[in-house]
Amino acid sequence: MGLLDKEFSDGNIVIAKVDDLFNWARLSSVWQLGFGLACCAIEMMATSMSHYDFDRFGVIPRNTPRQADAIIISGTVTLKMALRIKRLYEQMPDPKYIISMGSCANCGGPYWEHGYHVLKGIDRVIPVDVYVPGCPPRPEALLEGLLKLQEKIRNESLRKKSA
Amino acid sequence: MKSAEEIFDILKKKFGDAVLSLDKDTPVEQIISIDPLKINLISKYLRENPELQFDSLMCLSGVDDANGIKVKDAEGNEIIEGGTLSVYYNLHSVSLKHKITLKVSTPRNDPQIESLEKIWKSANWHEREAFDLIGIKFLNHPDLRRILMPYDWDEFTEEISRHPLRKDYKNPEFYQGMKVPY
Amino acid sequence: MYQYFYDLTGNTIIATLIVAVFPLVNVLLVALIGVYLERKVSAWIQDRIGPNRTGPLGLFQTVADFLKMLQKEDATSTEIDSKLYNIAPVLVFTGSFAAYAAIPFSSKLIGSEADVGIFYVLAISSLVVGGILMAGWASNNKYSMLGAMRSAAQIISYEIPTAIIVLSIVMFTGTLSLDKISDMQTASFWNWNIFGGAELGLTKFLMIPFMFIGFLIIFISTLAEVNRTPFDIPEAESELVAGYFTEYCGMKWAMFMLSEYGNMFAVSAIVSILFFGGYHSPIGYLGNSIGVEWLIPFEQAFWFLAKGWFFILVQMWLRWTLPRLRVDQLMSLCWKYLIPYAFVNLIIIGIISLL
Amino acid sequence: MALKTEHMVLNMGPQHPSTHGVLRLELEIEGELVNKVTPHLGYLHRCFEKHAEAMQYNQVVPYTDRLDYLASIGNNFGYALAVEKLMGIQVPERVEYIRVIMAELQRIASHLVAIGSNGADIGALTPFLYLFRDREHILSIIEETCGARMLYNYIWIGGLSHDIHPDFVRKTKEFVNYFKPTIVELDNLLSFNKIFIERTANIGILPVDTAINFGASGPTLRGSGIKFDLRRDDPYSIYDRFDFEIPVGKGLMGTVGDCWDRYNVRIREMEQSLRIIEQAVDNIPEGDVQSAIPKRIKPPKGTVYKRVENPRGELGYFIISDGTVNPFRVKVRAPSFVNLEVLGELCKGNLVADIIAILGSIDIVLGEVDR
Amino acid sequence: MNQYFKNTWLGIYTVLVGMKITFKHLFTPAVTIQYPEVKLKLPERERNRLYVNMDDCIGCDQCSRACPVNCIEIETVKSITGEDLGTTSNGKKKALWVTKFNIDFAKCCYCQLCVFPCPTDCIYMTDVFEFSEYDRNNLVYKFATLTEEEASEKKLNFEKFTAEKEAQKAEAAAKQKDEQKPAS
Repeated sequence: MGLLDKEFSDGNIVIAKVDDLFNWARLSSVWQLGFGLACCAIEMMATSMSHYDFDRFGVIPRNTPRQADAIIISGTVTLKMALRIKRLYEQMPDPKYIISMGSCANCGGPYWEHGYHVLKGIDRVIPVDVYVPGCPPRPEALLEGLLKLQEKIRNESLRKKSA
Repeated sequence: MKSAEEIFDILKKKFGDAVLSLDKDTPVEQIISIDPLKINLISKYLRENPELQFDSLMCLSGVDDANGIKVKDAEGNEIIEGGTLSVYYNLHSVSLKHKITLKVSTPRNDPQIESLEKIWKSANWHEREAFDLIGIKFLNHPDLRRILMPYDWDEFTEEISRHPLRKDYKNPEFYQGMKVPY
Repeated sequence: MYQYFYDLTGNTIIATLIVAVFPLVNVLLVALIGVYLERKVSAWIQDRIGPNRTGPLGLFQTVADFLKMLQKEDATSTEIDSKLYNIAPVLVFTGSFAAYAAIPFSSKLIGSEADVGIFYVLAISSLVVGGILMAGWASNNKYSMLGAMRSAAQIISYEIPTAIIVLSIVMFTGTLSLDKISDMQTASFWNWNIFGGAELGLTKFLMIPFMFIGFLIIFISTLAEVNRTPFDIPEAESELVAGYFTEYCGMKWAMFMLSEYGNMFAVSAIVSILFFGGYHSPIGYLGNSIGVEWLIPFEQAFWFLAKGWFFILVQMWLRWTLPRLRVDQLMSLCWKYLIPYAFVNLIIIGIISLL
Repeated sequence: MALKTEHMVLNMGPQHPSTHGVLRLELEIEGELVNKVTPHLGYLHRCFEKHAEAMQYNQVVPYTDRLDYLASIGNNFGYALAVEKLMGIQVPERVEYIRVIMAELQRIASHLVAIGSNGADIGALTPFLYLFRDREHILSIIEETCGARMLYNYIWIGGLSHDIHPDFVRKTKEFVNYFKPTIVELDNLLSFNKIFIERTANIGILPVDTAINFGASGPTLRGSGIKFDLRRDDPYSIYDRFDFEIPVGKGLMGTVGDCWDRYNVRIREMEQSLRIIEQAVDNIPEGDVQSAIPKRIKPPKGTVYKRVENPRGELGYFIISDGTVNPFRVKVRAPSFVNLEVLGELCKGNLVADIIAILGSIDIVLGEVDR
Repeated sequence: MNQYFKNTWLGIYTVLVGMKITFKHLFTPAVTIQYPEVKLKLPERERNRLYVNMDDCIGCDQCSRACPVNCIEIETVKSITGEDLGTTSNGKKKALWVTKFNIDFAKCCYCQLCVFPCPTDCIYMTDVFEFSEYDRNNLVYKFATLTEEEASEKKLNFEKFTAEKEAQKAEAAAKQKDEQKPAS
């Protein structure tokens, strides 16, 4: 975590306040890795477009994993792609978050039964914070997933890092 | 515009035994069966003959006919032995606007078909796909690699899970440490 | 300004600090407000709303971004050239920040009243190229490398038309000092260089179209120097992922952004000094009319900032309108169009000012 | 004497902002000059064909949605036509009309994304957002009728899943009126912008004979100046009743078959789609949209190849039936898959930035390329 | 040379045209729907989360068979004579205890194919789409109204019942045999 690499053993008022401030900063500027996989990517794009406007939440797409805070796994992850996603995830600096968007990323979705080349859920490769159901999820559903993620970040603490 | 019968007659006259039969039984499409090792000559003729001018290969589909005998192998998997694999070619002429379907069948245990890459460039990836998913070898293809499945699929899987669109395909348990079945 | 604060405080250290801090604060503010405005302007142009959930109207969005970047891990690849990698953002920032030393914010607020002001600014801003090349090389990433090479070629080429136009202004005004150039355009907007300068007469009217062309050329070429669309090819998002700062994260990346916005303001300031009267008000001063002498420097600072921000807004407006050029077209625009036009313009301005 | 230089290999993708998904391009570059492009596919291979073999005929329809997810209706349409041809089903007039209107609406929606992302690749982000805004109108019209935004499962074998919503006709007409001026605005903002023209004209020229030999179809083929549209040349459904033109590339800004021509063909096609919609929307006959849906879908033994003009080109379904309720083999001739093959030919000797422009002008959807 | 000036002019002119358009858009009101505060009214045919009205479900398994994804799991136990399960709202008599009715929304593809075959219209799609979860297991929705104890009880009951019936049958068969024996 850059400057704040020391863990604090027990909480005090100052840390609690700093916690709140830093959590607020993190949750209000979740920059996504601009990276689409399949059908859901179009809905993800639609979410950043005028009608739903991801930017209102401070989410902007960054193309390089180094500057991103969250990956939205938007679509079917194939076995060929899974290794690349893992690498992208590893390239991201902490703290980092994953939103699994849509049935395919959640557990293989419609392809879970006969999909010989589909990874059955991205959580087999990288840890997932929020699962957004839908095939594809409406843009509002993705926004709701983001709000859920923000809720999760709000309850994080310097003392116990989740990432 | 030429019908399938006319084209069949032209081909039969020219190539004789290499053109096997005209299948009229199917409800909507008539199919001309061809010898797999002569398909490149016939295709070339089809493209260059001014009466036919099949300048475009619309579709090339590899099919596992699954017409062999089903047997159990040592591990209890049901595999198919014998029979054929087929490839269907859907040709189309942009200038003359007629269509034809060709079919070649090749034995399952040693599937070999002449490549059409030299004649229609679009055959290149279609043939790679048929090689990848069905396991048909296209002779004289310039770049016969897997196209959709990972290049290293063979290293992690057994013989039976090489070509997923074969009817006796069995999912491998793991690929590069990732569990494949649900 | 240094002298002014030295007289005021009587202490060299404090005076130096104040003089140095003011531009720094300005750069930080430009970045903070600039990023926010950029997002808002893009949103308005695109029929969106833009950030509005972080603080009132989303005003704290950039603050949150900044705080978040503080917390980010400094993740780097193992293959980097770590010395160069770490120096590069500092160098880039230094380059863009050092230019502020010679920029007059008002008649009192000026870091150094050097007689070679504009010359110094042109020279020191070239330092950025070194930083960018370092960043591209040290990252050990092909995209970074390509971006850095593009950037070096671009910045160096576009310095030529900029310099020629600056030369024509210098020729016209007869001084290299930014302060003096601004001072010549005082009293009314009619006296701005773009309207042919302060001297009335035939030359003034002959000058107007050529000054306008000069302004267009320097605006375009400075746009290219700060890598803004349509000349953002070094960081071309859809081609080179993020260009020379692909491998940078957290605060080091923030330094690049800071310098980008600092540069944006710096070139806007230069353009407004050369053509739009610098810190001088277009309509006269309130301080003069009500007789409050100390108000004038503040008014001047206000007008200066207003002009600077206006050009930043135009840059943003352009960015969200235009596609980007290709690298060879960028070069041909510079060498085949801007430089010949600038040369002809220089000669004509020279002839007119001899009249 | 020339210096010996080494080529640099640049991997573009699978995560790259402008490969339209998860395509990986291996570029062999010399400075910025590209010598060779090798596309690597399969990062989105979702095993459609295997699934189709395991499903019943009507259950395949939701999977066809997910092939070309920007033009789901077109995919449903092709599949339904193929099975109908196999079974010899004649669908009611009303169904035909609704299918055509829906397919044309979807064509516009799909072209909007194609044009927008082509512009966005070149750096113009704002038109992209405007076009997505307009696309949203189409989505809401279709959503009202069939309940989903993107993957509709709307055209079934022998009919439709729902009759149109009562507001459908009114809203479609409203959309047509709304959309015409926005095409003009798009033209002014992007198509005739000098920078955009510089970036796309004379880039990636595709000669006609190469295009045909590579099997290219759709706007990619028509951009090369040949009037070939399946709606006209191999009419299906009721397209032969409508009056529309086939826009082709004319080399207006450069050479015939360059990126700008392909881009322009798409815009002009949207205008023609509006024309078809205008003609069709007033003439929808009454009827029951589900009357022709067979109770049990069990086609006779046989093979069928049916092709339709999807926004990206010729979408063909090759279906082999063995007389059971499950298809024996479904092969999709995906237009993007075939069109993408041209890329290697087009990119030789261009700059890295041109690759992006060319790829955008071919307009691929990875779901369809990899299936 | 002419071309040169034409290019210059075109460059400047088209840029200005573009800038005019974007300038107009600066002042057009935004089309954004501010999601958590403003929610669109979704059309009535909206296809989102499925809902099963268990009062009407007769456990016929048709939805499960229609599902292309196999995300619906149904287990039923036959009722024994004497048990009254009631009728559905359209008058069908229920004959099966539905002990398990799970829909895995992580797998579901929202295609609506399960809705059409239902004889009692008890499974339908709602407009609820906001059900993101931190844990994937929470996306498996259990619609069966019977608790686990009840379910196992029903199972036991049925087993007992069948066992009794078997016994009765066996007895009857034995009796028949007995009756047949003297006759032969």
